[in-house]
This record gives sequence, C-alpha cells and structure tokens, in this order.
Amino acid sequence: MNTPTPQDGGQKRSLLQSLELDTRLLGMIGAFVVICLVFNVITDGRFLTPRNIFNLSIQTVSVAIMATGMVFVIVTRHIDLSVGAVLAICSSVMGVMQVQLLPQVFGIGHPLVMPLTVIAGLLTGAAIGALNGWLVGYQRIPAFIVTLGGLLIWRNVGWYLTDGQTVGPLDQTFMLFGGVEGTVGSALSWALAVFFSVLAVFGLWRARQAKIRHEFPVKPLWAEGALMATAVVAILGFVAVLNSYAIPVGRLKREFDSRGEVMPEGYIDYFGLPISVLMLVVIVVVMTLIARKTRLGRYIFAAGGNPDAAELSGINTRMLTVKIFTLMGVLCAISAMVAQARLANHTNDIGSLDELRVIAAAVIGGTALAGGIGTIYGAVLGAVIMQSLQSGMAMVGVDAPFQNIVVGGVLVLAVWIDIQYRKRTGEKV
Amino acid sequence: MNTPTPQDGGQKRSLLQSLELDTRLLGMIGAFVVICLVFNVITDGRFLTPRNIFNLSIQTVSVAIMATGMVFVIVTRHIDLSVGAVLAICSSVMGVMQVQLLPQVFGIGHPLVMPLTVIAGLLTGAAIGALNGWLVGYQRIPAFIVTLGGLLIWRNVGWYLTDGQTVGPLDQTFMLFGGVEGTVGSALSWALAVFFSVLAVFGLWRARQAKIRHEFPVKPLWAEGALMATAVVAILGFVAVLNSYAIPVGRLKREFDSRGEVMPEGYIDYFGLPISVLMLVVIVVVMTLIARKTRLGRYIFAAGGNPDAAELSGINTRMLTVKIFTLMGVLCAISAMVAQARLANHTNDIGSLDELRVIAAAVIGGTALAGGIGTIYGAVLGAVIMQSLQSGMAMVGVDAPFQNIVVGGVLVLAVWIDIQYRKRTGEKV
Amino acid sequence: MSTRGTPLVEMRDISIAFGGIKAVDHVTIDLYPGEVVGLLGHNGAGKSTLIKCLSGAYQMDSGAIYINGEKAEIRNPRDARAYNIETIYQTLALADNLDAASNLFLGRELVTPFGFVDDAQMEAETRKIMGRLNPNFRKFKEPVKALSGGQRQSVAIARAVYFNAKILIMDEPTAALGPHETQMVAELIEELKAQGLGIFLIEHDIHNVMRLCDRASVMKNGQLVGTVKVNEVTDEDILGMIILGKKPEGVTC
Amino acid sequence: MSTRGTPLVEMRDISIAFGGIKAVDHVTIDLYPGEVVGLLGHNGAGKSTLIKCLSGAYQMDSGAIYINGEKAEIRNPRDARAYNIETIYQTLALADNLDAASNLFLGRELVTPFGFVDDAQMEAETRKIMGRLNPNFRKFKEPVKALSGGQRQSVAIARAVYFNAKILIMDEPTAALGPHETQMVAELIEELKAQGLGIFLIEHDIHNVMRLCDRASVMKNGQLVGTVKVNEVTDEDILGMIILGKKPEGVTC
Amino acid sequence: DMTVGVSWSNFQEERWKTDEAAIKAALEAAGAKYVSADAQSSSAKQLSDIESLMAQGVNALIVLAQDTEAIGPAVQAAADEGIPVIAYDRLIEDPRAFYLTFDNAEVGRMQARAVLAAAPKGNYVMIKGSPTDPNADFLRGGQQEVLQAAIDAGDIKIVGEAYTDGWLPANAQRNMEQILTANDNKVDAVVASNDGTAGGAVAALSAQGLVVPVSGQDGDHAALNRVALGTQTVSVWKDARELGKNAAEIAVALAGGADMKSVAGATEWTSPAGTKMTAKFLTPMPITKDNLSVVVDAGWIPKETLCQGVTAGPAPCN
Ligand SMILES: Nc1ncnc2c1ncn2[C@@H]1O[C@H](COP(=O)(O)OP(=O)(O)OP(=O)(O)O)[C@@H](O)[C@H]1O
Ligand SMILES: Nc1ncnc2c1ncn2[C@@H]1O[C@H](COP(=O)(O)OP(=O)(O)OP(=O)(O)O)[C@@H](O)[C@H]1O
Ligand SMILES: O[C@@H]1[C@@H](O)[C@H](O)OC[C@H]1O
Ligand SMILES: [Mg+2]
Ligand SMILES: [Mg+2]
Repeated sequence: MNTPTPQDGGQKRSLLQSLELDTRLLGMIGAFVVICLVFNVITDGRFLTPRNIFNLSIQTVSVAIMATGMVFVIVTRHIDLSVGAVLAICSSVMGVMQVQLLPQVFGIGHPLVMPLTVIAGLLTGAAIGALNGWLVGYQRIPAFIVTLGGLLIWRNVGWYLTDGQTVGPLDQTFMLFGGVEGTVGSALSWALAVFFSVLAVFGLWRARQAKIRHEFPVKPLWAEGALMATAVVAILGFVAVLNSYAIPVGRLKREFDSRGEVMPEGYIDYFGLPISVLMLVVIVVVMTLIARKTRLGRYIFAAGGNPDAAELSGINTRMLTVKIFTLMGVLCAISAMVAQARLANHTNDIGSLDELRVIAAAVIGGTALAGGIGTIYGAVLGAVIMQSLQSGMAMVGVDAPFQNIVVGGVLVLAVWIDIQYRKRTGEKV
Repeated sequence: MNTPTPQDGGQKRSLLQSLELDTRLLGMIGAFVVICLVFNVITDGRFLTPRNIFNLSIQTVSVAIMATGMVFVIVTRHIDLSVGAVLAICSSVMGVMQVQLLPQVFGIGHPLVMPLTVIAGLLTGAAIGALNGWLVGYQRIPAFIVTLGGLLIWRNVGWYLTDGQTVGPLDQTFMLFGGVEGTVGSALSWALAVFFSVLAVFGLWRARQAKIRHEFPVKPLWAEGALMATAVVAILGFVAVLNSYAIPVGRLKREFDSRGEVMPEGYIDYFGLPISVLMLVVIVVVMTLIARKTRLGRYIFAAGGNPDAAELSGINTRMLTVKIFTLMGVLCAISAMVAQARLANHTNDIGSLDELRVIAAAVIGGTALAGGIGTIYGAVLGAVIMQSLQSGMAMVGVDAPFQNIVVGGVLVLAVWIDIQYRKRTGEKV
Repeated sequence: MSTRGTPLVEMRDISIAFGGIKAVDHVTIDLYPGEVVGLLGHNGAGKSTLIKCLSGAYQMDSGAIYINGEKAEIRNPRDARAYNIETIYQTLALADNLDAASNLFLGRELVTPFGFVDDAQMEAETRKIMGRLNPNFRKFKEPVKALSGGQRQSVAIARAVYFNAKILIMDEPTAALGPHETQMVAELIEELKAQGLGIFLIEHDIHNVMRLCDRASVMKNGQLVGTVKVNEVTDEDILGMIILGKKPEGVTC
Repeated sequence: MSTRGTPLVEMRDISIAFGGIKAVDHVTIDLYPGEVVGLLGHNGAGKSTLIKCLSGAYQMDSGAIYINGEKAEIRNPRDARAYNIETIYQTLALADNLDAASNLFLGRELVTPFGFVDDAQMEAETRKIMGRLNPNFRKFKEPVKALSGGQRQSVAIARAVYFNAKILIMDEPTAALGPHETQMVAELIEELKAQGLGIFLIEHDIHNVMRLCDRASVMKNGQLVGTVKVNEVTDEDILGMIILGKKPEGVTC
Repeated sequence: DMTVGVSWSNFQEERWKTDEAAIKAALEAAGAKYVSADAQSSSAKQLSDIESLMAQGVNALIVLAQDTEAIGPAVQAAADEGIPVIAYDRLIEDPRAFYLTFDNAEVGRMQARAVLAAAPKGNYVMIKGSPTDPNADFLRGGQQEVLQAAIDAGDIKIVGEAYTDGWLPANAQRNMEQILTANDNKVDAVVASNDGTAGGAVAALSAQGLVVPVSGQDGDHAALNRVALGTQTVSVWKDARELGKNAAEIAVALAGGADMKSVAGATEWTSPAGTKMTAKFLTPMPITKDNLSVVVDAGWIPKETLCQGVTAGPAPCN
C-alpha cells in the first residue's frame, strides 16, 4: 500500500522487481548491516557475538513495542509525546500493585500477583490512551498539545503514587518479562522458530493464491520460493544465534543453589528466546495484520491520507482516533512491564526521553510525519538501528554526550536519505 | 489578518465591535487577571507587589523572546524543538568567549569583551538557525526531525566546548542583560514610557489616516480615542509599577561601598525598567511590524496558509524557511544572553526544557499548530501567563510535580478554550 | 418522473450560517424517485452548503429533512449513508495515499470470512465498474494522488454509484471531466434515473441542465429563487432566474 | 492573430515522467501574441503537467522552452514571472488564511515609501478589479477559505490578469464558475487577446473552445495528437481527435 | 513569626523527600513556617524560585543548589535583603552562605574505599553520574584519590568508564551490559556513583550471574536491600534526617540574628576554588553488610523492607 510498485507495462523485469521487495527496507537492512560490521571490527568481533545480539534484542524491546503503536499515531497525522510519561505511570501503578497492595492481600509471591498487576497496568495505559484519543478526536485539540500536556502530567501523577520512591523488588513471576530473567530455553525456541517459519510461508502462499484467483499477475514461482526461503532462514538463524548463547556458569550455579541442588560438572545450558522478545514478535505480527488486513488499518491509512475524505466516507474518524491512542496506551503499558522487569524496580525516571526514541524509531523506519505512510516492521528496524548505535558506542566507550550527538545526526541523516529515495522513485515536489 | 471582523452590513455595532478588538486577546488578558487576583489573595497581597511584578517580568523575558520567533516557525507549519539546545550552545560559546578567550587577549573587564561576545553568540545562533532552515527548506527534511536531531546535538556540542563545566563569572558589562543587575533607573524609564506611548498613538493614528484616504469605514472617533488612552495608560502604568520597586538597602550600600562612597542616611532609589525587559519590548515591536507590515511577514502567513500556493505565487519558500529559522536562532542567542547574564554563569543545564515552554507559550497565545494563524503579542502573553502560574505556585508552595501537572493541564485547557472560541465564531468542522 | 406521492427527500426550511453570514437561508426543496433535480445559482449561492446538510457533512442550524415522508436525523456522513444517500463532493474527498479500490470501498470494505479485508476482490470489482465509467483508466495500483484531476473525479463517481444508492448527490460531477468522460457520466445519470434513484445535480452548464434534469431549483445569495419544471421553461428563463434572481412569469412549480 | 513571425512561446519536445510513467512525451506547441491556443485532451492526457513546465511548477526532464525566440530557463515560478508568464492553476493556489487582496498581490505586494506593505492601497485595487470580474463579490475582509469554489476561482483569475502578463496560462478557469461568471471570463479573454497577450487555455467545453480559441492542440496519453486551426475544423473533428487520438484528414497546422 | 524557605534542585532521587520531612519537622518544632520550591534540575528555575520565596518574605533560605556557581545571583539578592542562606548538601561558592553538607569528594572516597577493600585487585568499572551534574565529577575525583595508588601499583585497572545520562538507572544498566560484553565479563568491581546507577549496574551483573563489589550512595531503600542481599557492597549513607534537622535549626538561629560562626560545630573551610566559608560537615557513613543494623536502629528503613527476600543474611536479617 505504501510503496506501490509499477506493474503494468511489459518491460523486462529486473531481479528486484521480480521479487517485488520494498527497496527502502533493503536499504535500511543494508545500513544496519554496515553499522554492525563497523562496530564488530572496532570491538574485535565482540559486537556480533550471540551474547551481544541477545543483549541488543532485549535492550530494543521496550522502545520497539511503543514504536509499533507510534506508527499508527503518526500515520494519522498525530504525534504522541507522552509515551515515556505514560510508561512511567503504568510502571508506577504496577510497582505499587505488586510490591505494596497485592502482597498485603495475597502475600508475597502469590500466583495472582502477576496477572492482577498486569491487568492494572494495561487498564491504566488504556484509560490514559483513551482520554488522549478523546481529547484529540472529539475535542479536536491537536495531539501535540494533548500529549505535551500528558508528558507534564502523567509522570508526575506516577510520582505521587509512589511518593517519589523507587519501588522494588518486583514479583518473581513478573520479572520474567524482563529479558534475561525470562527466556524460554532452547527447545521451545526451536519449536517457536518452526511455527513462525510455517506461518510466514503459509502467509505468502495464501496471498499468491488470492491473486491467482482474480487473475492478477503474480511473481514467478522462483521469486516466491526465494522469498519464502529468506524468511525461513532469517527466523531460524535468529533463533539459532540466541540459542547458542550459553548461560554464564555463575548464573547457572546460582539457579542450582537456589533450588538447593548442586550443579553437575561441565553442565551447560542456553538462554534461547527471551519472553520479552517473543512478546515483541507477537505484537509486530498482530500490528502488521491490523495495518494491512483489517478495516481498522485501512481507516488509519485513509484518515492519514485525507482526514476529511475519511470522515465523509462514513468513517468515524473521532472514534478511530480514540482507538489508536488507546492502542498506544496499551502498548506503553506493555513496554512498562518489560522496562520495569528489566530494571527489577520501578524508578521515578523510568522511560524518560522515551518519547524521543520512539518517535525517532518510527521516523527512521520510514513513517512520514505528514501522515499516510508507515510500516510496522520499519519502525522496529528503526528501533533496532538506534539501539545498535547506542549500545555499540557504549561498548566502544564513547562518552554519553557524543552518543547523543551521533544519534541526533543519524536521525536527520536517515530521514534525508529517505527523502532522496522518494524523490528518485518519482515524487516531484 | 488573523481574526477578521465582519465589516460590511449595516447592523448597529456593539461596543466591542466599535473598538474592533481581538476578543480572543481580551479573553487571555481576562484569564491572566484572574490568575493574578487568585494568587494575590492566596499570598496575602504579595503576588501583586511591584517587587513581584518586577520579578515576573524578568523571569518571563528569556522564554518570551524565543516565543516570538516560534510564532513564525509554527505559522509556517514547522516546529523547533531545538531552541533550548541552541540557547545552550550559544550560551556556552558566549561563556567561553568572555570568560576564557577574550580576557586572555584584552584582559578582564575590557570594554570590547561584551560586544565581541555578543557578536559571537549571535553568529552562532544565526549559523545554527540557518543550517536548520536549509535542512528544512532546501533538503525538505521535516522540521520536527531536524530540530529533534538538533535537540540531541547542540547541547552536547556545547558540553564539549565547556568540558561540562559551569563557566563564570561573566563580564561585568555583559551582566547588564540579566535583569536586576541592569536596570535603567526611574528617570530614563519614564522617558521611555513616554516615547512608547507616543509611538502607539502615532501608529493608531496613521492606520486611521490610511483607511480614510481610501474611503474605507473607520471606527468612531471616541473608540479610536479610547484605544489610544488604554495603550498609554497600560504603558505608563507598567513603568510606574516598576519604578515604585525600591532597591533594597543592602544592595544600595554595596553599590556605594564599591564606589568607595558612603550612603547618605535615608537614601532611597528605584530599579526602573530592566534592560532585558526593554529588549523584549523592542523585539516584540519589531517582530509585530515584520508580521503585519512587511513582505516577509506576509509571506510567512501565506506559506503557512498554503505552502504550495505560496511557492506558485513566486515566493521563494525555501529561502523563506531559512530566514525564519535563522531569525529563530538569533532570538535563541539573545535569550541566551539574558539567561546566562541572569545566572551570572553559563551552566550545562541552561535552557533545558525551554523548547516545551516556548512552544507552549506560542500555542497558549493562540498560534495554531496547523499553521497560518498566530500573533506575537499572543505568544508573549502566553509566556507571561505560564510564568505567572509557575511563580505563583512556587510562591504558594505547591509541590513541583503538582506544578507540572497544573502547567500541563492549563496548556490543554487553553487550547481547548481557543477551539471552542473559534467554533463559536463560525468555523464549522 | 411524477412529482406526486411522498417525495423521496424533502428539505424544509433549511438555514445554516457561518459566523453570522447566512449561507443558506430558509430553503425548501424536494426530490422524487426517478427524478433529477438540478441545483443552480451563482458562485457562492449556497448550493454546496445546502446539499452538505443532506449528506451529513454540515449540520444545519434550523429546518428539517424528511426521507420518504419521515423525519430524518442526519448528524454525520454515516447517518446519511444509512439512508442510502451517496455524495460526490465538489472536492472529491479521496484519500490520496490509497489506491482506487481502497478509495472506492472506503468505509465499506469487502472482507474475507476471517474478517480481513479482501483486497483482491475489491480490485476486481473496481476494474469492473471503472471499465464502464472510464475505459482509459489503468492506474489501479497507484495511490490516487498520482491521478489527474479527471481520473480522480471518475473514482469519486464510481464510489458513489457502486453501492446501490437511493439518493445521489452530485456536486458538479463533470467539472473536471473531458468531453468523452462527461458524455459517459450523462449516460450514467440517465441510467440511474431509470433505475428509480433520485438525484440532486449541481451543475453550471445550462445545456447539461436542460438535458439531464426534470426540475431545476435556483438559489441566489443563500435563498431559493424558485423551482421550475425544465420542460416548461427555456434556458433563457433559467439564466434569468440565476442572474436576476426572479422567477419567470406564469411558470408553475 | 497571425501565426507568422517569432512565436511568443515555443515549447519544443518537452518530456516529463513521474516515476517511470511518461506524463508528457515529446510534445511541441507554440503560441503567438494576440492568440488563444486551446489545450485539449482526455483526463490525464498531460495538459496540466505540460503547462506546469512553462509556469515553473515542474521541471521538465527534457526539451526546451523559447520565449520570443530566445531560450528560456524556467526553474521555478519566480523565473516564469520574470518572463511575464501568469498562471491560473486548476487547484487555484490560494493561501486560505489570507484575504482576497493579500492573495491577489501575493509575492508582489504594494509597499509604502518606508517599505511596509500597503494594505489599504491593495484592498482598493482589489475592489476595482473584482468589480469587473464578479460584481457580486463582497467578501474582501474574509480569509479566502470562507469563499465558495467559484468565488475562489474569481480571485485566482483576478490575480493572473492584474499584473500585465504577456503570456497567460489558464487551466480550466471556468470549471467552477456559474454561467454569468463564465460569460464574464470569456469576455475578459477576448479583451486580453485584443491587447496582444498570448493565452494557453485548457478547457473541456468544446463550445467554449470553438468560440475563444484560434488554434487547438490536442493531447492523448502524454503525446501530442496534433494542432489545428479552429476555424478550419468542426467541433466533431476536434472531438474525434480527443477521443480517437487521430488528426482529421487534410487539415493544416 | 518566622518563615524559612527551602529551594530544592529536584526530587528525582528518592532521598530528598526524607530531607524535606526532616526539615519540616524541625521547623515545626521551632515554631517556624516551611515554604519551598522545586527547581526541577534547572538552575534558571531555581533562581526564579528563590526570588518568589523572597517575595513571600522568608526570614532564611535553605538552598540545595543545582549549580554551585549559577546560584550566585540568588545569594546576592538574599544578602542585599539581609536574609541568611544555608548551602544545603551542595556547595555554593559564596562566603555569605553557610555550608552544611556531607562532603561529596569524601563520599566518593568512601565508595572507592569500600570497593577497594572488597576487591583489592582486578578490573574496575566506573559508572559516573550525569555529565551535566557537577557533583558527578566531584565524586569521581574522590574515587580517583583512593584508587590512584592501587592503579599506579598495577593492582587494579579501569577497564570501563561511562557517564550516566540524567543519572538514569536504565542508562547505567545498558552501559554496564555493554562494558561487560566488551570485556568478556572480566570485571571484578564496579564503582557506581549513586544508588540508582548501582541498581542498573547490579541488574546487568546479575543477568550474567556475576556478583562483584558495587558501590552507591544515598541509602535508597532498594539499595540497602541489595546490601542485605549481598549484591551491593556499600551505600554511603548521608543521614538526610540529620542534615535536614541541622539545616532547619541553623536557619532559625541565623534568622534570629545569630552569627554564622556561633553555630555549634561550625568551622572555617576553604573550598577547592579558594572561597573561605563557614561550614559544618556531617559525617557520611558507609553502610555495608557489617553495619546494616545502624539504618534500622536509626529508623531510616523498616526491617521488613531492608530484609525483603533475604534469607540467612547479615544482621539484622537473620
Ligand atoms: N466553511 C465555510 N466557512 C465560512 N463560510 C463558508 C464556508 N463554506 C461556504 N461558506 C460561504 O457560504 C456561501 C455559500 O457557499 P457554497 O460553497 O455553498 O456556494 P456554492 O453555491 O456551492 O458556490 P459554487 O458554485 O462556487 O461552488 C459562500 O458565501 C461561502 O463564502
Ligand atoms: N504529481 C504527480 N505524481 C505522479 N503522477 C502524476 C502527478 N501529476 C500528474 N500525474 C500523472 O500524469 C498524467 C497527466 O496528468 P495531468 O494532470 O497533466 O492530466 P490533465 O491532462 O491535466 O488531466 P485533467 O483534464 O484530468 O486535468 C496522469 O496520468 C497523472 O496520473
Ligand atoms: O545524592 C546525590 C547527589 O549528591 C547528586 O548531586 O545527585 C544524585 C544524588 O544521588
Ligand atoms: Mg459549490
Ligand atoms: Mg489538469
């Protein structure tokens, strides 16, 4: 929908054309690969170890989850400056729930603590999101203002909830969302990899069938096959890498100790897929389906292309706005789960400046601030690129101020390249 | 230009109509008066003392100066998130110049230190602003991205310039920009008040003459007279208040001491107009003239109303963008002068979060984020209202988190009221 | 073409003002099934504003709308659609970033049994209907912003006629169309009329009015000058109504 | 009306493509002083795109433009203005938030001796010219977004004719106009022509073409079908060219 | 009656709430009124805040300076009005202010000392504070003093060092993770500059199953809990209640006309920049697993909070 490929016209098709790939996506992946390689050289091959890839994945999750929602917000020509603050209040609600309120009722470590905490967090996020959406959609206040206000309001409301204290330690089950503390192990990881591979192949195949049914042109079979193979290799490869990251001995010992057992000599185990990364994957799949295959998604892009036209076409654009912001709020709450579990605490400043990171991820990923254009996978890739840069620089030992300078520069550069790209592919200004 | 008043049609005119006043402005002034009165009651009359009004004026200047430029930026459908960071780097350049570089060349306190420092600051601001404008105008990168990048980049570049240190003490002459350290005394204040009063009366009178020349309807003479009288009373009144704030005895003593004199018993003196406030007044007058009476201003509003149309009408909208952002950069530099002189130091955190304050001031003052609409005086009034709220709450002893909540709430509320107001005066959505 | 019986649409005594300026001022018009009513008047007469009250784009300040004799509450475009009212706006109202099919089905997407939008099916339908309206049309995959003015208008027309409307509002539907395309739209109007639709047609070209309309309502400065049967008057009469704002002598309504 | 001598404008072998799609494909047209050349073609034929190369809105990919026989570099609308080329765009190109006078003088404001814009003077001039084009026009103080489609078009026309253009480009100038207003524009075109201006007129109404144009150039799918003298052909001939894309037999250029 | 104004630089770190409570309580006891303002980490806002406080007619000011030098104009104004100023916790470079503090460089020294004692040899990581907070460098300086000898002797080696943008624990965590990766986990000790950053570092360490000496400061509850758990070595405890109480009492005394020098425990002190000041230093106390009972006995933290999740830990958690 976003990058239409010319189809009519009988010229001989190039390789890329046959594959019908989003060349912009390829460019981003290329940039990402270059960044990785450069850091890998500087760090003597440490950047591309399973361990660091594992780290990177975990570090990216929280921002990436919110970035998927930000795509919808920006596509409809809005913006959400309050995501960091909403994350903070969701985190404070969940912190207070699981550390202070629920243990008083059920006792520490009770199995109900985690689910109730999560529900409370999601409700908080949804409620604030819905309020934002209502102010934007029904009261017609620009989203910039509503969420700028929210940025000032919500973190501080959270501050009152916790009285400005760090809240911890968190519930043990809840900690599973944090990444290292919650991985599914190698066996289940492989199973999931196979599952997602099958899903990808099935999806591509069904799309092809639909085209054939309506006698539209389809790509050559070899091209379709190549695409499927790439998808499968990417999925299995990623899991293979994560599965080859062995749990450090110290950590294994501690786990055996806590179970009162003794670790056998030479015992070895692997982390596998972190639950938080799995959550991100599911969110990406669901959000992509919403964007491309549901009415909601269609309306989001229509409203972004021309809000008046969408309204006149009988779309309830006000309600649509409420839905989008509610979704954004829920995603903030999920991010809050991951972020606070990762820190093993709720802190006052959790998520600060995340609004900038999330917006940057979406925009680097090709979402146009003018509305109407954006992809979920682009935003996630944007988040991954930013995180690689930051982590890579931290690894190399670059000072924080300089890191910021680089991130700022990359942001501008990425968008500049995007614009050049769009110019070349035909948009006259 | 922004709030057209119906003129044709012979109905009997109401008082407000005869005065042809901007009712929105009246509303804002009303809100401001209410805020002042409420705080005055809560603080047992301390809020509306000459002293606090003097404080308020000084505190507002830095944000208000930038807000006037932000009006142009927002009117042309752009945004500048980097103003705080640009202020910081201008401040660091000026700090390094006057504290480290220039004294080495000329010696401390040399009369050339101040002007050279100011020039360096203004050039820095102009250069960064021009760069921003070029990226936005010629490279077509959205201003949100360019200035978000700038927000990350410039403050940190400044950090490297000063090595992360506070830089001070500043040059004595430079300190005059800071407010308390630089007031013009009561005699000169009165003279300036008279000057500006004459200017206001003359301006109103000339506008009337132009209308008469073309045989357009004019307001009744009494209405014109009332307007002139109001302007004069406001100007003289403001100066009268500032002139009645006596310099504290301790300070007078210090000044006499430093001159090696002895202060006569019962000696009393008044601050009068601060130089920084005077700078703001001049900037407001100039910016208003630009907005209303120059081609540049006309093009700014045209480009905001319909950028394509402006371009097709032969306006060089790219260059226009460069001009607007350069102007914004220069205003940031002027703000940096005021802000650092007030602190008597350059600090790392100078101007942080000012981007939010400045944008909020412009928007509370009626500048529409959708572009095309905005006034300079509105933005300044917006800055004054925000500062009164913050100072008032600080005075009453409201918790800081709660202060933020209030400011966020007021921001949203102000825009909501604005929208209701526009709806009532005829815009169908 | 009978003007007896209950009218399909009756707009009674409609008024709407923008900030004190009366764009539509106590106007009453009606429309019967199988009839085309032309809405004429100088620029700014209030034609678009009047029909936007019927299509739900604006809310009238006073007056009432009756559909099939029953009072209708039309508060937004969705309400209008529920009454099978379709509109071609003067500004077209297309989502520039979507392709023709997505625009045609906007708000009424075809879905697969799983509830997902069925893009292939929608494209196939779009190809069918565009074949009838504008055989030159090829750009099915491009976002509509890459279309010319007239191509866009074709998409807007297709959208309005695809969904079995009962009441069709066309605000200068051929303004941007070439002669051939205009001809095809004229034929379409006649066909729809034969199917029993009622059509409000805003049109400046007096020839088209004489040819396509059964009755013509003329507005001036927000007010209704009058409504005439087209076969009882000459085009001079109608031009006179538009320019002078007076109904010709001895003409029934 | 002579087509001898150096042409006022010559557009030679112009091509422009949007992302691989050739919107204008090696088209050559010319225009002499005191002449009206109609530009015809189906929707999406490339008419607007072609003239936008002349008005500076687009930059052609290849080809050359000659003005009074000399090669002209037109890189943006300012360059075009420097050659006294004025354009009425299909989309009107008005700044919605400014009033009629500000729009009319946009980019060429009248200034006082101090260099300040002279709003009073500009409004007075605007009242004068609008009086000639559209005597009903009253809304001088409102931002133009409060105007109806036709009122806006009047403002756009006024802007193009006010500044002593030598070359005038009109892209469907009467599309949104009422019959009376259309009549006034037609008269204006004849007057301007008599003053020696050259006018490119894009127009779908074949009657208007026959009446106003000296020559007509027809485009199809981005290519030039041919140029004919209007008084040597019938409207059927021209319609044939538009629809079939073939030049009638035995017609000179 | 008497009013004392307190200007806070921010409330981000959790300790300041405790400071505030202590000041409030002590003022109440002395029959004085408490008014306050929070500058939210902005030196410019702090100046405005102090102007507002003075406009309210406070009799004394307690200032937690955001910036030691940029606070100068505020002190100047106070002096002009004859209002005494107490430099609370952080230095103000002005002889007219009374300096009441726990010495920051000393805090840094204590952090380094405790870590050095636990890990006399090996690879060290320095997690510094915010690059925009001058205190970050004071702390780092104190730490260096202690470590220098061991560094020169080649016993310890600094293998990683990073500022923590905005003192954010999440940033500290990411930096720590990357430093660990860069050094293949060969890290033997972490000198973190406060408890928040220590929390981030510990999270990164325990993800690798590492338990190495880690320092902090402020006596945050979560940090003390870590000390009890054994994942953090030391939190330098600046008993904020002591500091607050002292500040309130001194403020009341000075406002009543007392001379700065007459304050009990006041000493002459020269700042590194050469400003001669009247100062009173409270002793910070490094809290390690050996003296955890102190914080409980002092009522700083309830025993349940301190010992949450601790089994068979050091006293009092056994
Ligand atoms: N959104 C609006 N805000 C303010 N005034 C408006 C608005 N829309 C229309 N008007 C005014 O209402 C009047 C009627 O406009 P309308 O668009 O209905 O005219 P019209 O008859 O459709 O003209 P045209 O033939 O030019 O399309 C005009 O005077 C116009 O200025
Ligand atoms: N900005 C653009 N981007 C991509 N394609 C465009 C653009 N503008 C025009 N086109 C394409 O170029 C071709 C010519 O369009 P153009 O607007 O010149 O047609 P036209 O002859 O003026 O038609 P109409 O009579 O409908 O106004 C069309 O196929 C259109 O889709
Ligand atoms: O106590 C610490 C303080 O001294 C420093 O300035 O900011 C961070 C705090 O943890
Ligand atoms: Mg209309
Ligand atoms: Mg066209």
